[in-house]
Amino acid sequence: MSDVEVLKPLKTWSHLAARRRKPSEYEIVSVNLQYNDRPGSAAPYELDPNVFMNRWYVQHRNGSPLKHKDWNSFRDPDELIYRTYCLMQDGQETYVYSLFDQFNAREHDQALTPQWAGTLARLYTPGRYLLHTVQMASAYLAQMAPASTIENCASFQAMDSFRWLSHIAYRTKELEGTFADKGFGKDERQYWEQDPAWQGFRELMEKTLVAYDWAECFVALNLVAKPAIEEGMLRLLGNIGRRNGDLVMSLLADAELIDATRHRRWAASLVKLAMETEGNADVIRGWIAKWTPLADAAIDAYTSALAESPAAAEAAKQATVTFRASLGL
Amino acid sequence: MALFPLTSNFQEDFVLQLVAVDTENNMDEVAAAAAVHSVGRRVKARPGVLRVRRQGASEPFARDLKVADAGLRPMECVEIYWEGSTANLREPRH
Amino acid sequence: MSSKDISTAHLNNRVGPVLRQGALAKAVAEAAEVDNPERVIAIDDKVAYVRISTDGEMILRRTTIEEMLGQPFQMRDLEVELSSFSGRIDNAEEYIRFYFEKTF
Amino acid sequence: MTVLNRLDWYDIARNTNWTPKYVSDQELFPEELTCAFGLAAEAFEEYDEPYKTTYPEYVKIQREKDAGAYSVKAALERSKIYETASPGWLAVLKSHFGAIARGEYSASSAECRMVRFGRAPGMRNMATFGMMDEIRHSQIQLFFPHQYVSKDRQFDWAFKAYDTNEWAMLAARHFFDDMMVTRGAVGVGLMLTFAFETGFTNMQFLGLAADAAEAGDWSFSSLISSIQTDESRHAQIGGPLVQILVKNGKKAEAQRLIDISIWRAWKLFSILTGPAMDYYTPLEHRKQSFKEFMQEWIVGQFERSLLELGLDKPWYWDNFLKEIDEQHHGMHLGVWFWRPTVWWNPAAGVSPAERQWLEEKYPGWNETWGHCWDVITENALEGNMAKTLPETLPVVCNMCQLPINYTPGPKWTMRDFPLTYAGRDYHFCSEGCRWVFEQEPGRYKDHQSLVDRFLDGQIQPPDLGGALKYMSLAPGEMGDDALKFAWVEEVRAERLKKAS
Repeated sequence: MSDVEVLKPLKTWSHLAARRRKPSEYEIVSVNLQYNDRPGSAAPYELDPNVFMNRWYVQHRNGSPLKHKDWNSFRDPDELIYRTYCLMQDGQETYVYSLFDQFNAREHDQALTPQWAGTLARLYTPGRYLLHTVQMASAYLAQMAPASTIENCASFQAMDSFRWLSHIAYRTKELEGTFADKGFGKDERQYWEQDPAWQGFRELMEKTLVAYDWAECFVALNLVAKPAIEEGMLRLLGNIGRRNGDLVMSLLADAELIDATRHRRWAASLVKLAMETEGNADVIRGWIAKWTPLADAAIDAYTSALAESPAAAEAAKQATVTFRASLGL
Repeated sequence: MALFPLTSNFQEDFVLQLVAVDTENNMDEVAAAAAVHSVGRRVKARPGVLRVRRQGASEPFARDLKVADAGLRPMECVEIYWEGSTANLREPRH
Repeated sequence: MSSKDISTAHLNNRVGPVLRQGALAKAVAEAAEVDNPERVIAIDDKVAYVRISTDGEMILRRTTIEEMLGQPFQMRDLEVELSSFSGRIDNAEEYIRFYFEKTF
Repeated sequence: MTVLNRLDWYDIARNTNWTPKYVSDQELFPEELTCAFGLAAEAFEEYDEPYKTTYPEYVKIQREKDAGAYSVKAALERSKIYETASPGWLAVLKSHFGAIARGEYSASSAECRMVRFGRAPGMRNMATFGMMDEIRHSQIQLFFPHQYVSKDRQFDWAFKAYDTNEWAMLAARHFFDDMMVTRGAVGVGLMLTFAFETGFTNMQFLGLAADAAEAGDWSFSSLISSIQTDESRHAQIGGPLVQILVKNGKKAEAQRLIDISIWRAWKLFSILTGPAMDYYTPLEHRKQSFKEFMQEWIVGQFERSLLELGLDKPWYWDNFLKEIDEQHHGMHLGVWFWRPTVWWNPAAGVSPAERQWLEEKYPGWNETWGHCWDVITENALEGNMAKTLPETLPVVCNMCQLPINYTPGPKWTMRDFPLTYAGRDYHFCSEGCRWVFEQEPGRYKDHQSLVDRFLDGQIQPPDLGGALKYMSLAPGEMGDDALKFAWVEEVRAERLKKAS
């Protein structure tokens, strides 16, 4: 054994050590964390290779038409790690709750018109169902993503969706206190399941939830559905809210859109990485073409319930197009 | 002549071990091959003859029986023990 | 563990928090005495963690912990130190309750 | 303050179940991913998570927790724990981080399974926090050991271990993959959160924290006990599921999954936690024996909660209680004897004083394990080191993937638990592991253990050297006796003293 080389300690993990640059905290704790993609292993997970979940990952992750030789080279442009996520969002929540506090103290809701309150009851508070589907779909994307750096972004996105949903729940309760006759806290499910205004988003998300190929899920959710929801519902309600004296709605939408913008940053980075592989652009374009009509129809259906339609619908759809155009597809 | 893997359960040892023998080996040779991995490592050497039996059998294989003729399956667990030693009878379960 | 016999060790109805060592664990131990005057509170100090337990039910009130700590305290802050607990949990804003209840 | 109380709006945030229209319920919640045992969505409407947390509370509390844990690390950075810790304690750290850190990351994916395929919104929301918690646990448990990589190549395994076919990692993956990421949402809730996290993680994260505090490693103690505060919250996902299943006539199904998880968790912890507590931790720092910790956490606290929720003791409970006394001694001896095949340096833990402690905690130890260690000690005393090392592979269990071992000595209790299924012979370490296989052979049947792979010719050359290569272990990483046999000198000194 005397001529055998004895491995020496390295400055960082061996998988990061080949590079000259000192790895960041983000890289040390975020890169290559999955082990279900080990080269040469019989199956993703250490069980019978044919057990259902192994086949599921082989089909819906490894077998995706979107290919890349090294998904682990993906980096979150924001380099968020758990610690910084909580730090950042605690700060954001402190801001949002101070809004709630101040506006409540100023009797903000009492100044809203009953008509606007009715709009909120029909077109805002049922949104918790919609955002919950985004939470669920993001968590699916997280569990199927082919790299931990992608998985983390999708996980934080699921958490952010729950954040937005929680804001709605909070506002539902507050509004119920002021407008007892508008059905706040009672009628949301009925609106979500029956009101034509919601059926487009509902169809879009129910179908996105069963887009089980990881990359199709990503495209449908992050490039099509979320932008449609963010532009067609959140931003729109924020804008219209401002005109209706609902500063809480507009400031809240602004606060949430900070998260949405971050989601678009990582989505854009992932698209950029995917485009390194020939053929992927077509795959992505194909999915966008498949999903966009549903999203556009969702925006149309939703905005048709608002006086601002159809201009608002066009603006929202245009914003989603602008986002996708920025991806260089 | 073929390599034949067996699982060795050596008297008073704590672990089952892989022992590669040859189909032409007789049971004394199997016992000796198994002993290499237990005796003097974790089990004290004793005088006497080592016998081999199928797990759970009350009688050992004949000492000159060839592995090929013993009807053992690859990796089957055999017990190796000192003939006449006390407590070589095994409880069927732990 | 009062029982030395492992085969009967599960026959207990002990409930209560297991807290990481520190000022809060001390305050909670004191609060447990105050808030559960009719019960005998056991404190098992394992240095890294402190097991505070009693039979059947233990209630801890925010205001009592605040008093014992000598500084403002939110019930949710208990989680920072609450490494484990025995029994079931009911965490409200003004109190936290650990209790034993056989469902079926 | 004019903000609402949490409970005013909490229920609204978990009232998000709807009836799908554009896809079928079955497409949205396939049974394999949901594991609802055929129960309709309505059965889960009663789900009521007992440990309630909201988004703003979560980020605030978790921020505080991290501030605490990271500040302890920063404060202790200069305390030279690595330089001053006993070699045995370093074995605890290395085995812990290697086997745990990236497993936690996988647990995050399992929590995602519950977020997407759980049938109750409360479950999905709590699992959203669980998903986050497990990212925390993987990241913080990579960040802490990373500070040691430049001192000791074995610490590279805090990251690397999961990428290898090292045998203990193969066992860890087989266990974690079986009860976390390859199960449907309810399965995850029962097996990961209820059985594993309300039960066994307390052993590793609190029991070991107690030893760490005694050993003066406050950084580690604070880290893992902080991790367990997250576990104790999201572990509560499982309890309400148990109640729903029992109520809807699925008690046997719930019991089966939980029994599988407990048995399998026990096997892994008998090798991960048992040796750490009873052999690696320096004698003077052992807060309690492994058995005493098992009694405190698993028997006194966890078993009780099984019964409380309407389940029974697992069928193997009596065997389990016996094994608490014995199994980990064999796991330890196996790890130590095959020490080149692990990424840490196991402390033998059998100096005269330590043997006395073992005999006291485990009466009969000297007449059983002691016999094997006597032979090893003699060889070491005589400098016959080759005989303290193996020349073959142990036969490993086709379920737990751990060496098939049991109590040695005159009673000679060890045996194989074989099974022939669909023409293939399997070997198990216990009735428990064989029973797990029989519950659902399709989950396990075509998996190859390390020994199967060896016999299949996948390990070349077919010797210990080839096996080490297959396990990605090279000199500089391979384990050796933690104290470099210094403990043998204590034996020698004692003998001289007695002789004079």
